[in-house]
Amino acid sequence: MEKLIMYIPILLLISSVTTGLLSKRLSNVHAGIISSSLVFVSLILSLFICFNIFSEESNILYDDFYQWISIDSLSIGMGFLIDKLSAMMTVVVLLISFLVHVYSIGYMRDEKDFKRFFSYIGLFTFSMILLVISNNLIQLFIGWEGVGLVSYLLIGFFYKKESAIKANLKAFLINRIGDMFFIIGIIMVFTLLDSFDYKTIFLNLEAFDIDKLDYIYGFSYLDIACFFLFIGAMAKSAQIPLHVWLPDSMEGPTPISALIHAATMVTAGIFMVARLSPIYNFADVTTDFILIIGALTALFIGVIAIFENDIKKVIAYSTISQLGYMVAALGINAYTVSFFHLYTHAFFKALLFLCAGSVIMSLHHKQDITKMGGLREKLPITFYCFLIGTLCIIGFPFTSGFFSKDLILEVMLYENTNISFFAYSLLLLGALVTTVYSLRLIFIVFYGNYRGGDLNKIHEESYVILTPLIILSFLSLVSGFAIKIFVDLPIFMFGIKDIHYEGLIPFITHGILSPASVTLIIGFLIAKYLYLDNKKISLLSSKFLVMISNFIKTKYKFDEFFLSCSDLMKSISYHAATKFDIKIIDSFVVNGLPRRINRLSSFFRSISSGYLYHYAFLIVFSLVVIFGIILARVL
Amino acid sequence: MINNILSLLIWLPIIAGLFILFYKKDDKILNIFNISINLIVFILSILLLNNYDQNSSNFQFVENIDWIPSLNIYYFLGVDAISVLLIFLNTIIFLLVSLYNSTLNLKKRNQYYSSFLLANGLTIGVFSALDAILFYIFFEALLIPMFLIIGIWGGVNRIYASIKFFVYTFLGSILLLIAFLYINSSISSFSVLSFYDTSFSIVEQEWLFIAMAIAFAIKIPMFPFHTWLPDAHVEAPTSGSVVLAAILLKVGAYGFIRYVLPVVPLGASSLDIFFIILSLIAIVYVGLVAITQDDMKKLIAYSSISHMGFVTLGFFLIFKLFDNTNTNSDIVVSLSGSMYQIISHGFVSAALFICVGSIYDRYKTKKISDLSGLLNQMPVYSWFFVFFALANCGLPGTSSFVGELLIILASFKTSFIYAFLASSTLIISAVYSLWLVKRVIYGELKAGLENSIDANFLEKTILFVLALIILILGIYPDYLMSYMNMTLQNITNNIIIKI
Amino acid sequence: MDIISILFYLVTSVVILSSIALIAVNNTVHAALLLVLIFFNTAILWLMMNAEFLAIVLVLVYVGAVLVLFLFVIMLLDIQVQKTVSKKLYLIFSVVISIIMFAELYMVIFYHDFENTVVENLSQDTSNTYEIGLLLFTEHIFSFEVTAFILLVAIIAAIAINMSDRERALRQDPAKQILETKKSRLKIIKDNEI
Amino acid sequence: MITMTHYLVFSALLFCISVAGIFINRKNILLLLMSIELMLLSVNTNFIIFSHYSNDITGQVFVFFILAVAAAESAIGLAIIVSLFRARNSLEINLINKLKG
Repeated sequence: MEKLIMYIPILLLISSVTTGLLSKRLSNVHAGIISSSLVFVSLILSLFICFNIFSEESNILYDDFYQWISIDSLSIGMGFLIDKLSAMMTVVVLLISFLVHVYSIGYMRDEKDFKRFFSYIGLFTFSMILLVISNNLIQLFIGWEGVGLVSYLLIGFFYKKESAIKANLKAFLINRIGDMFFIIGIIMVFTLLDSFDYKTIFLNLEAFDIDKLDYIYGFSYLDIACFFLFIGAMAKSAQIPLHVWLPDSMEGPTPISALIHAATMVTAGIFMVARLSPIYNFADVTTDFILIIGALTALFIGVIAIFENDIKKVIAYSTISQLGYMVAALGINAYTVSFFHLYTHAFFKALLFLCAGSVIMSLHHKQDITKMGGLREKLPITFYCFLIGTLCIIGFPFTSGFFSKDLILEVMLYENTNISFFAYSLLLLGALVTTVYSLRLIFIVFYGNYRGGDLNKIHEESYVILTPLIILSFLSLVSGFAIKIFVDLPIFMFGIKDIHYEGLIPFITHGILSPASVTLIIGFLIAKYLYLDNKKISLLSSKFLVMISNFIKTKYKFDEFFLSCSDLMKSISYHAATKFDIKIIDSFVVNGLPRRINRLSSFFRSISSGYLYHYAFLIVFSLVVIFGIILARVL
Repeated sequence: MINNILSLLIWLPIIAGLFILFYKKDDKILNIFNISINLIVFILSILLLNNYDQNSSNFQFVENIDWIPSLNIYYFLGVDAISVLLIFLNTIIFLLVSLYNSTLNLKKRNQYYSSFLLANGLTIGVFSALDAILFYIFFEALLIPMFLIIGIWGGVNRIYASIKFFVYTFLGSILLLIAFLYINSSISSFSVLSFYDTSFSIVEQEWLFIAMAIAFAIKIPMFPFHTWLPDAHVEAPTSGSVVLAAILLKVGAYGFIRYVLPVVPLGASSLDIFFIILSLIAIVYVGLVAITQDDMKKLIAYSSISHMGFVTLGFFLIFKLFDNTNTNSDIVVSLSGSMYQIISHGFVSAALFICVGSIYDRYKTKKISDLSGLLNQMPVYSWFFVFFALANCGLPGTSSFVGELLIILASFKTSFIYAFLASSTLIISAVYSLWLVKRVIYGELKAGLENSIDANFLEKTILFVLALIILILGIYPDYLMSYMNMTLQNITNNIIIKI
Repeated sequence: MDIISILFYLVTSVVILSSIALIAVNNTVHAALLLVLIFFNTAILWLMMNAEFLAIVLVLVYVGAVLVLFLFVIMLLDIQVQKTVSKKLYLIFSVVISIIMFAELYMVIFYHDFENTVVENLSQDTSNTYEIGLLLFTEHIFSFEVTAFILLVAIIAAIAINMSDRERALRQDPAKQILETKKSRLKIIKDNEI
Repeated sequence: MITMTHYLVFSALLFCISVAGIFINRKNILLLLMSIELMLLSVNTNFIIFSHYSNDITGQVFVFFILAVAAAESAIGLAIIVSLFRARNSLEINLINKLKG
């Protein structure tokens, strides 16, 4: 069993390396098939492992592949820790990765750099698996940075496009800000609990006397450590204010948006917090912070999506918003609930992206939804898949989104504190917003009349592209019924938070009767009224609302803020380089000293004039002086 | 042979270097001769690496011959693990440089090769000398070939740069010599081993520390003494830059760990706060300075200074660590981090300079603003460039991450502020490395940059070897760590005993 | 005041005055002749101190050979006598310096109080030349030989210095003379070319 | 009565005058050489004075050597002056400052 786990990353690495290094020897299709099949094999392996884990209660697989570093007491290994959490995550990652692999064979077939693409996503899957199965914080960080790297490479996949290379730099740097805090957080945890290894950390934590914790400015040491760790997660999972990279990352190829920027990589932050949940249990202040950040993100970033016209960016904003739900759930220590949403979201968001990709491909790489419309008849399969995805995201009863989102809202309500109620109301509003923008998208793109020219040229893509869509639609529809597994999911060694769950049927009935359904209906009506029937409401053109919507359209100026930060950095750098380094240190001190010496020597030079009588005079003069001195002593 | 392997390593390239001066006819024969000498030296260093017993903390392969016994000067050689690793780094870099040199068009090829061979031998001498005067002689003589390489084969402003380089480093070494002579005057020995047994008063130690630390700080270079490095790098030919960054800077760091910390630990510990601050300034401030450089070589030079800041930070944290914990395990972690950073930086900066040098060879420009979209024209080069740039910003999985991680870890144990500033390099190094990549590698190909060929087989081999080493060091660092462990334990004990 | 004193003051005043004149004149020939006068008078002083041999040597070698050499050189070189006034500053400085120097020497002389030194004319019977010769060829024979060698070196050096640049020396080169043609020596310049 | 002091003062005076001669003279290097001869003369006189009054003939032997060496010196000096004049066509001292740093 342990051996099998080792094969998963190895297979993925082989897939990445062969497609990358042998790119000249392989044809496109062969490269695609090879890497897809390697991912498929690892998927089978992971499924096997997952079933094994679930068949035996609380079975944890834990071992080191090899010792990464060992210096005295400090020892870091490269290894794996497979419990139910990571086993399921592995399956999700590999499943979506496999589907995206297959999809990409069709989607990327005309690309010159087809094999480079496959090499990247192979590397991505490898890093992600490394992150998921890791048994210590350093390996987690390595995978964490690894997925960031691949995201960087893939956003800049079309390296000739200025916007793409700007976006990838931005993505990497913002992630790096998070990583900086993340590594400090890791080190803080290490300093307190003396290990990087999860098992040892949690054992030490259990033995740790919480009363002995240091308090700094009223915050406990663990609070601060968790806060720093969470900043890392904020960058990776695109929470306010570090979310700005995710909409821009849509410059990458669409399958990547599905795999990396929707289903897997961005959920790494959620996964990390879930993984370290025993520590977060002790960080009360930080979890409140997490809750607020998540709720704010869920609502306010969702609002931006209503005004966005780029099909991919709308879905990107919805991703951020959904991540906000997950983060909010983390904020009330409901890790399993959050993870459940992560799991359902992975399927329907990947589905949405892949459908969007299919639409974009059919329209020859047009992404502006104002140029689309009425595609329902021409792209029937894509339409139905997209519809399923949308139903999931708005939480239509019996779809997967319904279960996971409702569970979050239920738990939130059940928590019953002031702050959670505040978050609950934000999330509920968020649900309304989600319904509006999701339906808006579907109404504008698939209903009405086509606004982009000749409709007849448009046709469905090949089955390589459609098959993954269908599989994902199926998964999106049914995955919600696994709710029982998640509710009972133990996160690592600690017991779970008690989640109020009475069974499937009561849950469904309760969910349908909950306020979320009301938001669903209201949202549907609004969207239908505004976007399907294209009615104008005079209220919307009132000055106040226009002002608000204009403000929302600026995306709350977060981009401008980061731009001015980078400008500040550049100008500091420029001034430091020219004013301080060159002028003061180099010119004044370093070259100034020789200049002084030069001046001194030129004075001495002027004394030695070359005239004989000057020399003679000096000789005689000094003779007289010396003689005088001797004389004065003797006499 | 194995007993005299150090002498062989030192003198073989030096003699070959002098010999090659008299032959200038056929370039091909010169190339083959040069490469084969470097290859032999490299193989010898592998033998050294293999035969070194890493479980012993003593100096090994010791050779001790009378030289000027009346002045207590001996021809005293010997290595411990850090010397062995640095010698290995040295020989492999020189081998790659000799391969790279054979692809160039050069004037006075035999003299060029001769300078490099001399530098090779002398650096090995620096790393293996156990007699302070012998060390000093190698240390100073090393300046000569470097001075010639910059001064003869350099760029437009080469005379200024080479003289600045020479005077600057020479100034520092005078202080070093004075310190050695002072120590000798009280113990009448120049042997490092007897240096370790000295016990000076704290005032004496402070003065000795200042004298020696300035010499080595200039060589590393630390923050206020760093301005010679960008100039020297900009003017030096590519191979010169590689040697400068990969080898010469390490000599300073080696000096710290061999001659400063264990000999005058009290002096060092009473003044360490200054050096910690200077290191942090080097990391943050010099990193910031690197961002807006328009000359690629200058940018990499500044990033080198910034990375070497980590090395010195790791060195000088140890006293605070010891104060906090009273155990030596944290000190070993910190020193391991520094040593790892030294070795890793040797490879990464060498690789980056080779990349930049090749761009310069093709386009005759190093200005970032003159370049754009090289990925379209020479993909192989560009991917290597991207890889090395990523390695430069400390990506996990590459060797630079390991050292930085350990040093940040150690710095956190002394102070949160240190750790915070040190870890800001994650952002700063990413900004300058990747912004460089964005402007030079990505984007549309700039007009006028067509018609250049991609890397040839030899260049690909060189870059591939470097990339492979960087990856292996990043993925499996434990080999080196355990290799160095006994030696670093020993050095740590030497330091702690005297505090 | 005895005759010796009168002679002494006469001779010394001539020497001092002419040496002052020597450093003041511009004409080199005059200077050389003044030097002759100085040497003669100093020889008289030396005679007064019973140093007959050296006095004669001074006259013979210095006046007869060295100063004649000076005169030869002066005539050979044809030096224009330029009348330029020396800067006052130099004059003042030099006078002041020499006065200070003299004062110092004077102090030394009077400090030692040489008045008490008594002359004992023990060597009246043997001649001064004999005694010098005795000493020179016994005790100082090696120095004597070295002096001879120095003189030889001086001769060779004097020749070598002036032989050094051959370019300037006028010498016949028959081969070149034969090769010269009319064209190479003569160039006809026409009116319009001027 | 003429004592040793008289002679010594005379000799000192001669020496000082010749020293002044070296500085004052800036036109002609020959006069410089003559000043040096004068200086040597005063030195020789001093030797003879002491030799006479201390009744030791060795001083005069020294004078003999000095005379010989001075002759050699003036011969070489003159030779140098001749070649100098050939090269520069002048003997002015203030034109000779090749030693200027």
